[in-house]
Amino acid sequence: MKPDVRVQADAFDSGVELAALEQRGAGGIASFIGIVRGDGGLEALELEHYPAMTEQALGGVAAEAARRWPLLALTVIHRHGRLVPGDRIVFVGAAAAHRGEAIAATNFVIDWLKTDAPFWKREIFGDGRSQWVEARAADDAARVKWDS
Amino acid sequence: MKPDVRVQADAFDSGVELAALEQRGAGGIASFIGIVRGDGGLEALELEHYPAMTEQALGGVAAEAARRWPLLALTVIHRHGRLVPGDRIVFVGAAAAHRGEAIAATNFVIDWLKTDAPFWKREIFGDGRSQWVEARAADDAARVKWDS
Amino acid sequence: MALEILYFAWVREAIGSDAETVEPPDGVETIGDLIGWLAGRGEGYAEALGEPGRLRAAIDQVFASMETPLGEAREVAIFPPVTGG
Amino acid sequence: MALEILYFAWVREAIGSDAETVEPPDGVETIGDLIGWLAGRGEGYAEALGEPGRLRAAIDQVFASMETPLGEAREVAIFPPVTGG
Repeated sequence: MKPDVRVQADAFDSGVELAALEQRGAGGIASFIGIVRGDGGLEALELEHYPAMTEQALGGVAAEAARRWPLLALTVIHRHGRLVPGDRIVFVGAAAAHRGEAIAATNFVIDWLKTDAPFWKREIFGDGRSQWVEARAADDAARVKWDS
Repeated sequence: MKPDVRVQADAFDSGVELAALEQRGAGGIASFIGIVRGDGGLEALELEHYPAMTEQALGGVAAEAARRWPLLALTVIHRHGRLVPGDRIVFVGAAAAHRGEAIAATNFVIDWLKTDAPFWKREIFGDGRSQWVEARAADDAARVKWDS
Repeated sequence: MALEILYFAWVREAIGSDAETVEPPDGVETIGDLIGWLAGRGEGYAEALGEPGRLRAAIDQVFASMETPLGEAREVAIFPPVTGG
Repeated sequence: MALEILYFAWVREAIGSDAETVEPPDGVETIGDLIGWLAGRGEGYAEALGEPGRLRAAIDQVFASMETPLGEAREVAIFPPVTGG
């Protein structure tokens, strides 16, 4: 099983990704989709990344998930560039014989992306303000639990 | 937020269900899809249920999930009747502002369905054998963890 | 008291019926009592209901334990542990 | 040794550049040493690099701590904690 890992500026279609996972003979498919929210007058999110490192880092976590759980398929997509509220940022989907494996692998990858994937978000508001998003301690805690 | 709970013989489309959840202003959408596997020569799965109890039981767990986590949307679909390998049995999807809430609610509902929804599966094999699926202790353990 | 009894899965198959109306005698006060009394009604019943530890039940569409009193129950369902999801 | 340095997010903005090639002097042996030395190069550098506790780094595209020796590093990236996902 080779994970399908993509780092791209282009939009993607969750339904297409899910349908592909459903055709792999799995008993369970878990997925997570992250979407830009328009809270507090947010007009856009700019995602900067470290191209030489990003694909290798995402490929590394996908390979680690495939090592920990017997997966039939794993898809990880992360967008960069300028996104607006309602746009999808990230898709993680895993297919496995049993539900526990698909769910655990999906949660592992999404927790990991928050803390170990070289992306930085800048929020741009309708009133002209702009700020870099700060890392959250809760995300570090979520990530650390997979180390045990 | 009123959960969307359906117990039906008809097939459903995961992509359509996911797309509906994506349009609720959420930051995160988690989903789980259960599919009939063709292991060991399985030809069909017959799902019997207790109609007077099923919708009320599923509605109860959906309401409990909505009480525990601030959800923007929750969809629970469970099929009954005769299904063949590749058919979807169950869909659980949750939309929330933050990923942790969507993921936890989805996992809660799927664990609960395994142990507390009045469905019984009969496996029918290509060689004519047929047997009722036995409940698994692991499912009970997964369910019990939500009681704490 | 007239009680509607429903059977599901292999319990239904062993008994050969998915529902019946019964009038349990005095002394049948709990789900466990009811199952014990029904088990004496014939061969299929004994096969289906002879080991209550393998069974689960609901009173008026709510899960109930073997010790639950029938009370004002109108519908009792008897079935194996569920296997949905 | 010539070292390619990359800056991201507000580190890049404060320094006003996304990359530069430097030749650190003897005694600059770890990521922490490198950041301390770069911080002395001017106002934007001091602002971006003055508090190493707020920074993260990678050597040749692999995360590294402040204590990691530069060794044979060819590319060092300096950036705030990541906020992807």
